[in-house]
Amino acid sequence: MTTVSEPATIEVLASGTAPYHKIDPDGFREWVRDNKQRALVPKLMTEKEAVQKFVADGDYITYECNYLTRGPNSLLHEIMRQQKKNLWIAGKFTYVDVGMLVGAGCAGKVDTGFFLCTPSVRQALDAGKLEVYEYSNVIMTMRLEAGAQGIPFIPVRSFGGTDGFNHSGAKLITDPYTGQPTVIIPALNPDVAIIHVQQADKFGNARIFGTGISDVPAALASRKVIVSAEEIIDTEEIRSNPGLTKIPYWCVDAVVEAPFAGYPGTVPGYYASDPAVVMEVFASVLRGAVEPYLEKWVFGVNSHQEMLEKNVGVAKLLDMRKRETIRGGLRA
Amino acid sequence: MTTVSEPATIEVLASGTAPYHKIDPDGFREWVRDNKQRALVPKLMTEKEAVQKFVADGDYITYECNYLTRGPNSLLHEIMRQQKKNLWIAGKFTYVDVGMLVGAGCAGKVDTGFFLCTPSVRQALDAGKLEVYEYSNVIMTMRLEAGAQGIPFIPVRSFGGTDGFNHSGAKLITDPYTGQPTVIIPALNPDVAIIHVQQADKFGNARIFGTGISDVPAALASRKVIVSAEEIIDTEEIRSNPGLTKIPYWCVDAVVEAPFAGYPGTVPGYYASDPAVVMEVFASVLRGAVEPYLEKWVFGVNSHQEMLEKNVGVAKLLDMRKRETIRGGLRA
Amino acid sequence: MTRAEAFSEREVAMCTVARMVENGRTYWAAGGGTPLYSILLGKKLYAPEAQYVTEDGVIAPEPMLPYEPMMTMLAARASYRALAWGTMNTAGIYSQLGYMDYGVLNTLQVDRHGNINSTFLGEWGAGGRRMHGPGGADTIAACCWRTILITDQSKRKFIEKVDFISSPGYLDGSEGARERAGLPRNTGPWRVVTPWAMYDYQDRRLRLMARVPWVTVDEILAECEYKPLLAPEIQVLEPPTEEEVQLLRTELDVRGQTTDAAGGWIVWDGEKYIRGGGD
Amino acid sequence: MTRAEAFSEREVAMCTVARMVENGRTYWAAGGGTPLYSILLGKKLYAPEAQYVTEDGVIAPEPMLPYEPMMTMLAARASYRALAWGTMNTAGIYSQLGYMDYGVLNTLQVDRHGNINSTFLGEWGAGGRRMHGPGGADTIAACCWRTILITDQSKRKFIEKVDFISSPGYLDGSEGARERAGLPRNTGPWRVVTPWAMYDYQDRRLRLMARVPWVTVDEILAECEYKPLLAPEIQVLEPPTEEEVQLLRTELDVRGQTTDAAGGWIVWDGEKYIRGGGD
Repeated sequence: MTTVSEPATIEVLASGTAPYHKIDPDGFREWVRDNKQRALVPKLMTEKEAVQKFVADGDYITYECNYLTRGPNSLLHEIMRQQKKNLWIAGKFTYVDVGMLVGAGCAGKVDTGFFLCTPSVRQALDAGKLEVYEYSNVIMTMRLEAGAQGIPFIPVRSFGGTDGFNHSGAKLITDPYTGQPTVIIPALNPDVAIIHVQQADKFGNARIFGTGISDVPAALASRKVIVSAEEIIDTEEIRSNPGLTKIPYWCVDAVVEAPFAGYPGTVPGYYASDPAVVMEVFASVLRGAVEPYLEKWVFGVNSHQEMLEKNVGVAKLLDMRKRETIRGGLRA
Repeated sequence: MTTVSEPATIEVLASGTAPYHKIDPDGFREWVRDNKQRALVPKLMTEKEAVQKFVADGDYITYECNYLTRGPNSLLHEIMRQQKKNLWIAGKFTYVDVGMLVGAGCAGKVDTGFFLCTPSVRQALDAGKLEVYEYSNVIMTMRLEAGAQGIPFIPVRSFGGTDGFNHSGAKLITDPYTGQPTVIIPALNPDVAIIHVQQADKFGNARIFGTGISDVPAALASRKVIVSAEEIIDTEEIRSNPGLTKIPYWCVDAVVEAPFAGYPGTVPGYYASDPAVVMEVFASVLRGAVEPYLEKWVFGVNSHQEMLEKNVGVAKLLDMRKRETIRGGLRA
Repeated sequence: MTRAEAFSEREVAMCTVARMVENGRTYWAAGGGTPLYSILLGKKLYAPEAQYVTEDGVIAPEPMLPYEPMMTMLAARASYRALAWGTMNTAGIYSQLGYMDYGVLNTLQVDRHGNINSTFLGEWGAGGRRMHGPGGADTIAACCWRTILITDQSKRKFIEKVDFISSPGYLDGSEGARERAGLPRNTGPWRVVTPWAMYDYQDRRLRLMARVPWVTVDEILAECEYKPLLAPEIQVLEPPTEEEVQLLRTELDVRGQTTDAAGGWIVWDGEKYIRGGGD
Repeated sequence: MTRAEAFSEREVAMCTVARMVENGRTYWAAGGGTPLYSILLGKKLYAPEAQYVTEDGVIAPEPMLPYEPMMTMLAARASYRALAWGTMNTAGIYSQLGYMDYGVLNTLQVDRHGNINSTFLGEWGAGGRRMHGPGGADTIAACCWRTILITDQSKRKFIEKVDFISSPGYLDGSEGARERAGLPRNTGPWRVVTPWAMYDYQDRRLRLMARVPWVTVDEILAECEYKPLLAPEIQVLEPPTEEEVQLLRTELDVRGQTTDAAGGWIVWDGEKYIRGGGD
C-alpha cells in the first residue's frame, strides 16, 4: 500500500522533436461512428477496387506482416500499380517492402523500425524525397497498441536514452506514481491498414493462424482496413468457433479473396515460399536494382491473379503448397 | 502531421486520494527474475499445497472469472479453509465471491468493480474491518493490463468525472500530445492470481476456451500464479497447437488438477451449472446467511474432491456434463 | 400485434427499450439483467441485425435461450454462435474506440443531469448504505455514443443530485463538463426508460417526453424528487404486446427473476389498463 | 569433441556464443541471423532446456530445420512445436516484465559503453549513410537482463562513441544513466563476442577478457578505434569443434548466408591454427 504525495505537475524531462502522425482519439471515434459498418454488410471486392476506394495519396499506411511472411503482397503490388503517392509507411518489421515502395515512387515518409536501407532508399533520402523518423519495432507495435485502445499515448520500458528517441515523438516524463523517469510514446492511428489472413468471411471476420506482428492492433487502430484472405469461408463457419476470430467484421472495410497473395513468401499452413523469387527480390532490392523486379512482378501484370498465371504457374504453386507440411494450429 | 509545442510540464488536474496497491515495475521485474521458473519444471500439486505455498495473509489477490462461471472455486474454498487473513481483493466482475470471502473472515480490503454488497459485507464495513476503494470493472481490468505490460500506469477514456475517481488512485492530467484532459490509472500487480482453466500441462501452459474477463493480464501481472485445470494434458498436445495456449508456463507457479472445480458454476464446454446450488449460494450470500453455505460446502469438507463425493455425487456431475451440449470452440 | 392482457411494470420498461433497438447498431448490455433481455427482445422481434456485446467481450452472439439462472455471461449458451470471443478489455477497448452505438444499463439512482449512482446511498465514508458498484456501467456511460438507462419510477430514484456518481451523466450539467473530465466528445445520456415514462435530455437536463397510457404526467412527477423538464408534447407509449411478453416469459426471463423483481402488474380490463397489486 | 579442421570467422563467434547458452534461461534472439543460429546451436549441443523467443512472439519452439532462405521468423517451420504463439508485443511485454534473461543481438558499431548503432553512419540529418535501424534490438538491449552482442572485430565497429545510439548500452557510462533515461534497473550490456575476442564490462566500460588462440591481444587492440580496458588475465577461447561446425552447416545455416557473410577462414595445419583468405 502506498500513498504518494501528489505533485501538481508532471515533469517532462525530454521530448523527441520529430513530427508524428496526428493523434486525435476523439476524431478517430467520430470516424468510426460515421464510417465503420456495424451492420453485417458484404465487403468482397477486387484488389483494384479496394485500393482505389481505401488508399489515398498521402495516407499513413501499415501492413502485416511483411513481404516475405504472410505478406499482403497482392495489395502492396496494386498500390504500386495504382501509383499511390507520398505514403507515410509504418516501417516496423519490414524487410524488402520499404525499398520496393520507395523504388515504385509511392513513399514519402517512413517511421522505422527496421527496413533494408537500399541504394534507392538512400537516393530518395539524399534527394529530400523521403523523410525517416526513428522508432524501433516494438515501439512501433506499442504505438499501434495505444492507437488500438483509443488512448493518446502509452508508457514503455524501452527507447529511453537512444538517439531514436530524439528523432521521434516520444517523451521522457517523471511517472507520477513512482517518481521514476518513464518513457511515453504517441499512439499511432494509421489511415489505412492492409492485412493478409488465412481465412475471412465476406463481412470481414478474419482468422489468423500462427505467430504475427501486430495484426489485431493494426486492424483496430486504423481508419480504413483492407483484409485479403487465402480463403473466403462461410459466416456459419465463423460462428462455429468464435475463438478463432482475431479481427471482427466491424473493423474491416474491404475483403479481397486472394489465394497465394503472399507469393513469393510463405503463408503458414497454406504454402511455403518460393525460395528462388525470395532471393530474387532480396537481391534486387539490396542492390538497388528494384525496377526489373517491379517491372516483371508488378507493372507487367494487371492483377495478382494474372501474375500467378503468367509468372508462376500451376506446378510451382502446387509445389509450394506441397512443401508446407506443417498443419498443427495453422488450419481450422 | 502535427508538431505540438512542448510544455515543460504536464498539468495534474485532479488526483484520487485512495491508497493503491504498490506500483513498482522494477521490483516486479526482480521478482520475476528471482522467482519465476524459466525452466520447464513440473508444478503439479494439491489445492492445499498450492494455497499454503502461494497465498499469504495480507496478499492482494485477483481471480478469474467468478464463482459462477469458470470459477477457481476449489482454490477459493481452500483459501477460506486455510483462513487466510486480510486479503486485498480485486473486486472486478465478482458476484457472490466477495461476500463469501468476507463472510469467511479472509478479506481486509476490496478494490471494486462490482460485488454483491451483502449484510455481512456491510457489517464488516461498519465495523471498520473492511475497506473499499472505488474503481469499475473495466478500470480494474485495464489496471491489470498495465500491470501485465510492466508499466506504471495507462490512460483510459472512462472513469473521469465520477466519484469513484475521487476514491481511487486515478489522476486527471493534460495529455501532452493533444492538450486534452485525460485520465490515467495506476497499474495493478497483484501478489497472487488464481485462475481456473479448461486444460493445462504440468508446467502450466494453459488453454482457456470461450470468453473471459482478464485471465491473461491477471497471469502476467501477478507475482504468484496458481492455475487449476479441468484436465491435465500432455505437453505434446500443447506443442501440437501452440495457438491454443493462452498462458505460457513461465508465468505459472502451481498447477492443480481440479475436475469440476467450477462447481456449482459452469465451465464452458465441460459442464453446465448446478442451478439449485447456484440459487442456494446466491440466496445465502444476499441474505447475509452465508455461514450455513460455507459450513456445508467449505468448512465441512477437507478438499474439493471430498466435497464432490460427499455433497454432489456422480449422478449430478454426469447430469451437469450432459447438459453442456455446446462444444464449438470450447473443446480442443 | 395483439395487446397483452396482463404484464408487470418491469416488463413494460423492457418492451419499451426493445422497440428502440435498431438494425445495424451496436449495443453494450450492462450485466445480464434487464438491459440484456431488452436488447434480445428487440433483436428477436424488431431488429435482427442489431449486434451486442457483454462485459466478457462476446461479439454478436446468437445465444441459446433460455439461460440457466445467473448464467447470462461467459456461459456456453450465452456466447453461443458469436462472431468472436474476447475479454472484458475487448468490450472496453471497442467502446473506447467508438464502436459502441448504444449502451443499455440500469441503476439505483439517476439525477437531473443523468448521473448514475450504484455505489453508495448516503455520504460516502460517513455512514449510509453500500451498494454493488458500477460494474461495467461506468465505461458504458463514458464511452458508448448514447446511453439508455432503465430504472423504476420512484422518488428515491429520480433525485436532484445523486449521492455518488458511479457512472457519468452530464456531471454538473455545464457544457463541456464531460470533456473536461477526460471523457470522449459528444457522448452521454440519451434516454431514461421507466415502467411509467420515457425521458430525453434538453441542454443536458432530464426531460419527460412520454408516458404509458395508464399513468398521468402528474403521477410521474410525483415520483420524481425534483421537477424534470417537460417536452412540449408528452407522447403516449404503446403498451406491451402479447408477442413481446410471451417471448420474454418463454425464452428470456423464464424464471421471472428479472421482470418480477419489482413493480406491480397492469391488467387490460377490456376497455382500459388497470394497475393491479404489487409495488 | 573433435577439433574442427577449418571454419570461418563468423562461425567462431557463433560457436563462442553457443557455449554461453544455459539451460533454464530465456533468450530473445534479435532477428533471424547469427543470434538465432547461435542460440539454436547452443540449445542443440549444450543446453536443450534453454528457451527462446523471436520478435514474432513465438515461445519456446522446436523448429523444423533447416529454414528456407529468409524464413527464420513467422514461417511454419520456425514456429513449429512452440509452447505458445504470440505477436511482437508478446515479446515486448515479456521482456518489459523481466522474463527475458538474455538478449542476443548483432550490430554495425559498438562503443566504449556498449551503445549500439545500426541506424546511421555519420551525422544524422547532415549526410552519411543510412542503415536499417534497430528492429527489435532496442527493446532487447533495454529490457533483457543481460545482452550478448555479436559483431566483427574491426576498427570501424569498435569505436569510441557511436554516431547514433540505436539501442542502449550504458549510455554516457555514468552510474544510473539507464535508469535516468527510463530503462529498467540493473539491466545492460554483458558480453561482446567477435570472431577474435570476448569482452565484458567493468564499471560500464568495455573490457577485453578473452581471445582466440590464433590472434594476439595486440592484433585485437589494433582493430579497436580506442583502447578498451583489459582484464588482469586474458583467457584463451576454445576453437570450434567439428560437431559445432557440422551442425551449423548441415542443419542451421545450410546455405552459408549467415556464417559466410563476412570474415576469413581459419585452418588447422596439424600444429596450429592459420588464418586464411577472405576478410
